[in-house]
Amino acid sequence: MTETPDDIVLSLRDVKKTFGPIVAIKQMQLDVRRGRVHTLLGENGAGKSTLMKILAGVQPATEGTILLDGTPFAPKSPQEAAKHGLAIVFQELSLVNTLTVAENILANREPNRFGFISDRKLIERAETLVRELGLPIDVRARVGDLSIAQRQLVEIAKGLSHDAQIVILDEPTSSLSDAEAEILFKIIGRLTEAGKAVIYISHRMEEIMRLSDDITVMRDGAYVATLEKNETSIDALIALMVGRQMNEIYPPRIGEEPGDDVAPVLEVEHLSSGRAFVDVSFSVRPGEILGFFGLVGAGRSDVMKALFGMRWYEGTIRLDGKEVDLKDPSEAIRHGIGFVTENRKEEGLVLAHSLRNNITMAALGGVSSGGFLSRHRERQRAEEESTRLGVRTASIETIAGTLSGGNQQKVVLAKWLMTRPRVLILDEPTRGVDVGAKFEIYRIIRQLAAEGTAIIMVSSELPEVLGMSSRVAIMSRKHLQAIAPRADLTPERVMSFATGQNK
Amino acid sequence: MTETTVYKADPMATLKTMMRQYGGIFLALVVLCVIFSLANPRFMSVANLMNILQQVAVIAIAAFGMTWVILLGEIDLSVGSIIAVAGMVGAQVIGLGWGFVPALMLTLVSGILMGALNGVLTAKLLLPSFIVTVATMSIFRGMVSLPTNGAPAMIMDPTWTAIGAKSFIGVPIIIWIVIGLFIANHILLSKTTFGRKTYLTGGNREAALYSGIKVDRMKILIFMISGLMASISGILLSSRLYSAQTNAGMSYELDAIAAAVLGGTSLSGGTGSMIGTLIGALIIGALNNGMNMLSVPYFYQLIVKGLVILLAVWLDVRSKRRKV
Amino acid sequence: MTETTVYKADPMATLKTMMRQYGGIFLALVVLCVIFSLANPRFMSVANLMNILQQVAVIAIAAFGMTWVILLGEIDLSVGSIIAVAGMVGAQVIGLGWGFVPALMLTLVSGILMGALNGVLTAKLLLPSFIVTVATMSIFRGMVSLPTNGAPAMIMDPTWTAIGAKSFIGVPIIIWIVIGLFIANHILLSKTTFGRKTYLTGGNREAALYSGIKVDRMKILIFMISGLMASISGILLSSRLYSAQTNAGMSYELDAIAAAVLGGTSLSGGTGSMIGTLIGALIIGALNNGMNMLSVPYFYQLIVKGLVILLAVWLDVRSKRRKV
Amino acid sequence: DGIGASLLTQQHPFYIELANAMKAEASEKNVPLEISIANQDLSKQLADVEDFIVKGVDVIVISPVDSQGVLPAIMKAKNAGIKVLTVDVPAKGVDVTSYIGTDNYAGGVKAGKLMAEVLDGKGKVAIIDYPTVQSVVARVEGFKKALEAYPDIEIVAQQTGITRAEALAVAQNMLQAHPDITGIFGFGDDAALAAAVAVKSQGLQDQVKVIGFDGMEEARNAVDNDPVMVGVIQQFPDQMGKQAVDTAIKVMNGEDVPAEQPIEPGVYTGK
Ligand SMILES: Nc1ncnc2c1ncn2[C@@H]1O[C@H](COP(=O)(O)OP(=O)(O)OP(=O)(O)O)[C@@H](O)[C@H]1O
Ligand SMILES: Nc1ncnc2c1ncn2[C@@H]1O[C@H](COP(=O)(O)OP(=O)(O)OP(=O)(O)O)[C@@H](O)[C@H]1O
Ligand SMILES: [Mg+2]
Ligand SMILES: [Mg+2]
Repeated sequence: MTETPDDIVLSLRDVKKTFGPIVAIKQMQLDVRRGRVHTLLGENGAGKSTLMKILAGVQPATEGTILLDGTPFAPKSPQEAAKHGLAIVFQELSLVNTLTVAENILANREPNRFGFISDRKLIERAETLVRELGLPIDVRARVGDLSIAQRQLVEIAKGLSHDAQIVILDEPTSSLSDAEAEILFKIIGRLTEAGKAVIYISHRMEEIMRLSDDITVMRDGAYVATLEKNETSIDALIALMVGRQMNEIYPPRIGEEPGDDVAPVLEVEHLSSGRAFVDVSFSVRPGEILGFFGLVGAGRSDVMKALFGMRWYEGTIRLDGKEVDLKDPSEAIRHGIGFVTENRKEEGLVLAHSLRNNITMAALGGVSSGGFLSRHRERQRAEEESTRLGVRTASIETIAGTLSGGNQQKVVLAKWLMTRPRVLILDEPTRGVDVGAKFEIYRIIRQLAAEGTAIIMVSSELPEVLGMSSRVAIMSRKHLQAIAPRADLTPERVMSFATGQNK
Repeated sequence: MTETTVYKADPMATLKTMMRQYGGIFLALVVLCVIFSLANPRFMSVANLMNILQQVAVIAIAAFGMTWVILLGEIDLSVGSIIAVAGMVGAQVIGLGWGFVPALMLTLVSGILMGALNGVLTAKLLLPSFIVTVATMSIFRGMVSLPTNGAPAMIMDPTWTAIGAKSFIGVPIIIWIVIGLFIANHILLSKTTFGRKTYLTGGNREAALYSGIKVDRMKILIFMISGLMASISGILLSSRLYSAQTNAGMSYELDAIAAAVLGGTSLSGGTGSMIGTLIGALIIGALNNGMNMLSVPYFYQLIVKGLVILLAVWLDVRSKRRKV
Repeated sequence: MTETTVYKADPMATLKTMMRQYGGIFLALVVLCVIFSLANPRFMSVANLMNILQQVAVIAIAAFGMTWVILLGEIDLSVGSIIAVAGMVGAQVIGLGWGFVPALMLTLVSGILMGALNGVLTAKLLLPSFIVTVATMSIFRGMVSLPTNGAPAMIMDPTWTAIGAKSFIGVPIIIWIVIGLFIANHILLSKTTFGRKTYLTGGNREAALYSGIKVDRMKILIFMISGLMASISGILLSSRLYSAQTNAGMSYELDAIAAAVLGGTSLSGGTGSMIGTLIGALIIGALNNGMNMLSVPYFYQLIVKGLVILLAVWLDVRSKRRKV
Repeated sequence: DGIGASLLTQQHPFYIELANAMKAEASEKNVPLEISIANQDLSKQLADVEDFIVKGVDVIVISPVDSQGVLPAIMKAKNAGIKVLTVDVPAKGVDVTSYIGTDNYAGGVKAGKLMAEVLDGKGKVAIIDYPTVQSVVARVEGFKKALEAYPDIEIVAQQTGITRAEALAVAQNMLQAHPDITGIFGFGDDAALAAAVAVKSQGLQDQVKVIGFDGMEEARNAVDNDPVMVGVIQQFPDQMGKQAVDTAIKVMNGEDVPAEQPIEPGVYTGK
């Protein structure tokens, strides 16, 4: 580590954090410098968020020293951290849905006199802040009415509303589309220009290479190395992070593309659902991966929900050429559709239950007879799927909520593989997942396709869509703009469809 | 998810929001009043309306306290027992000859302390408030009977009994107290940082913690408010009855909860308002009074009361859903 | 988050898990029994233990039903009223001279129907179950008084009253029924897909919905189970009393909830077990009986009962926290 | 050994006086006495009796929560060879060793006659009742029966007001609906005292007369001092309690006791 003591604003030495018997952070070192973006890189569960929560005063460190401007620093509350010039944008959305944007941004710091809130000043101040940051949000809107991406922007505004010298951003782009991410990158640029230090966490390598000045890699709660961006490469970073070499993020397809003579398993014609999406038609063949690209809010998730019986629709859905009426998810599952939803914590997992319960939950019929669960069969099938997907866990009795994000995602996948779906819908399957786990998920998707599963993969990450799909469907503003074979598409062409410029 | 809590300065907007926000439940109240007036014209007389307000005072005030607790996502089932203890504390202190003001003070303090006990057990021992307050409901109910061995205690203090019996500019003192407490609670909830913290904590505990709100302290304070409100209810009830009854306030907690929920306070926390609770309490009061006026037999009253609660909540849920 | 629901086949492992899972609460029961036996040796006599079981039967069975409802993240406050209605339906049908079997069937059906009403209102009209069952509590309580105008109804049928009075191989029939229902509920909950779906739905409603579980149907079915269990409680109660009382089962819902929560069922849904509930009910029963045996005056009983509930839940929460 | 007493409630002065009289007599006569409170729950009363049986008392004194529903408790005691006395409320469908209690129907008749007297044989009367308690039902029946003899007295309202707070609201509401009410009969002291408060709060103290039942100290004081409270039917729980313990002792000594020991209610209309 190069010693440039003058501009080091924050430095961590031998920081350790345990939760009872669980060691989340073993030994962490970090030097953060003024006017630079310092990225923390590590697999899911490496301890990045935990470290940031220590800095933000949400949790105390178990051991170790933190020096802020050379003086020991151990914030006991988020307010104390804020007072010392630390601002944080949390990974998990920490907003109150029932309150307005302004009320959330200035939560617990409302302009008041003798405890009486001035609503006028509150809105003014929030509006000023949002305008300065250049965010397209109405501060009077209720957070619960906003889309996930907009909520993420509110979270960012909330974090940046403190006048801080160190700004921590924990996966701020995980649910942003490129347009919104660009706004954020501009904000980060302005912060560093003003001499502030930024600690940045993300799993998107392209973005890391573009933004960072320094990069610190963590593995299993321990410090691995700190590198200057200019001295390293994506491949080198990945190798440090996962502890092995990885040549290709997108594994090659296994076997041949299904030919035009193969009959589609799923055909969708003129599907509409109010204003959620309009006149969507497409089809998927067995063994094919159909990518669904679009900016956040394009309406892709709602199309998928309709296909899964979670949303009313007009139009026709055919499976194996026969028209079906998908009234509810159980109907969809009966017809062989599986759906990995975009929000694994809310719609995917029962966090307080074991992996076994989660893996078998959509296919209980297969592990029971006469309504009675077969313990043995259940355990066996759950083990099978868990091993097949390489879920990293001590046992299938582990509680799902204690797994890292990538592993949780694999559990959701395992749940759907148990149903032996013919059509598998994946909505943002790698959101918030580290590169190593991403690769494994891609490998699984390839494997499934090779076995003849028709796959619909919704994603907002262009490289992922282009790297994996046989064909790509592009949606913009609730309409399907184009469907084309991967070979006919360039990133520029896809983006022009997605932004609605190319008709 | 679908309810709104909007803070606007513009009075017209406020009125509009109110109609939008309380439309369903407000409508239910109006419909109820119209039906009762048609059936018995005396229902709408000034005397009877004051009657209703007086009768509903005890529930309404307890419901104000309950609204805070529910907004935080908690519940307080000990309210009915606190009402009884408060009356008994007042009666005993007066019985000692210490006079009105000490009796009043000690009664309020006893309510606050009982609330603080609920709050500390919930916040510090991390027990669910439902079970904590089921337990303290039993404990407080047992305690109330200790001084008199279960007998009611007469209250002879003229100031104490005046609260329930006298009027001020033609309006019973009890009604002034309800109005005063409503305004105080409403302002504290909707205009101050403390109220905002309550919404934040009830809406998302994690988020509140991250924003530096001392969630534990909020819990304790809010159970103290509930205890305080219940003890005021207890004072009113005992002054209306000229005595402290050991079975006073029995199952009033359910009426208080019903008033708050009728008024749109969500049991999962984070949404609700004092205005809603007041309307909810008025519905319950108008219902009881109106059915007595119509000589509806007791058992049918129970049935009708249940049906009206269902209808009102359904109207409310429906009107809120339509907006989205 | 910290509770576990583990399903093991290996009996030794089961025992170990049980101790780990119910350690706190089981300990509380044992300590209670030891204290009472030391104070009065008759407490541990076979006759008295049967006594306790019989006395706790009505609460325990209602608590089995309540456990289902709470596991789903809902609540059923109408249980006490259903207990009363069930007894009255039985008494009326017997009064008509239709005999035991039709009376039994109609009573059970009435319980299921009342539960279904709660379920439909909760699932289909999207009303919170707390308020739905507060309302139906009032409605059912009103209905129970209609046939007799509030008076109790005698039950003369010898088979009906035999349930509460007779024994089979030296053990009262009531105890057999409790054991049978415990086993049935335990198996249904822990060994079948229906039970699993209940845990999953209570654990995360959205995820259950997306996994093809018909959440609405689950809700309705489970409120029906609760109604059925309450009606069985009502049968036992009325057969023990030889009569259907219109105020039967008043506030038993709170005891049933307390039993379930004491037994580790989380009010937010998704975790809990029938074994826990049974232990919880036994604690309540042992407490009531033991304090009678020690001649504890009534008001002190209320206080002690509250304190023991607090202590037991605290022990339980603490023992679970330590493990993590 | 000794006496076990299962009382209906402990939150009513009548029962407190009854319990106190029993305790005083028992300690005077040096007999062990245990009291448990059923809290108006028949199931708890049955459990209390079962617990007495296990503990092995010689005599059980019951004031039944319900005269029919108490049957299994009495049967259990009798089957265990324990003699049973009932106080205040009789048991139906089963013989007990002795019943000591007020004749509620007769008391109701007395109340009706008193009402007719103070109203000069004409007027409008309201009743506050508690329809799930038979002793109250008997009082109200007696009251109505007595008024049948006065065609000019009309019963215009009958509503349920169990606790004092409920009775207050009910009385107020009845007076709103029928401002020409001239008499109110409360099923117990609580109901009557609450009605008197309601009458004064509506400013009708010169028009309405209130009659109660039970005649505990608070109500008798009210009759003495409050012109609205014109009278109260008086029960004598002190006598009842003393007699119950004395009877129990006689039973324990194997003496014969009368099957019924009625205690005549009095009419209290002031000093
Ligand atoms: N409150 C807690 N109790 C127990 N374990 C915890 C707690 N918080 C975090 N952990 C564990 O600490 C480890 C580090 O988690 P952390 O959230 O910091 O990972 P991360 O690097 O941010 O991962 P991701 O990239 O998925 O966000 C994980 O194994 C996690 O399960
Ligand atoms: N402004 C809004 N108000 C209310 N609900 C919204 C709003 N924007 C989006 N939603 C809903 O939120 C959910 C998720 O939003 P998201 O932004 O992911 O949109 P989406 O339609 O799923 O787009 P995509 O999946 O293409 O990104 C969708 O069901 C959408 O209908
Ligand atoms: Mg993280
Ligand atoms: Mg989406």
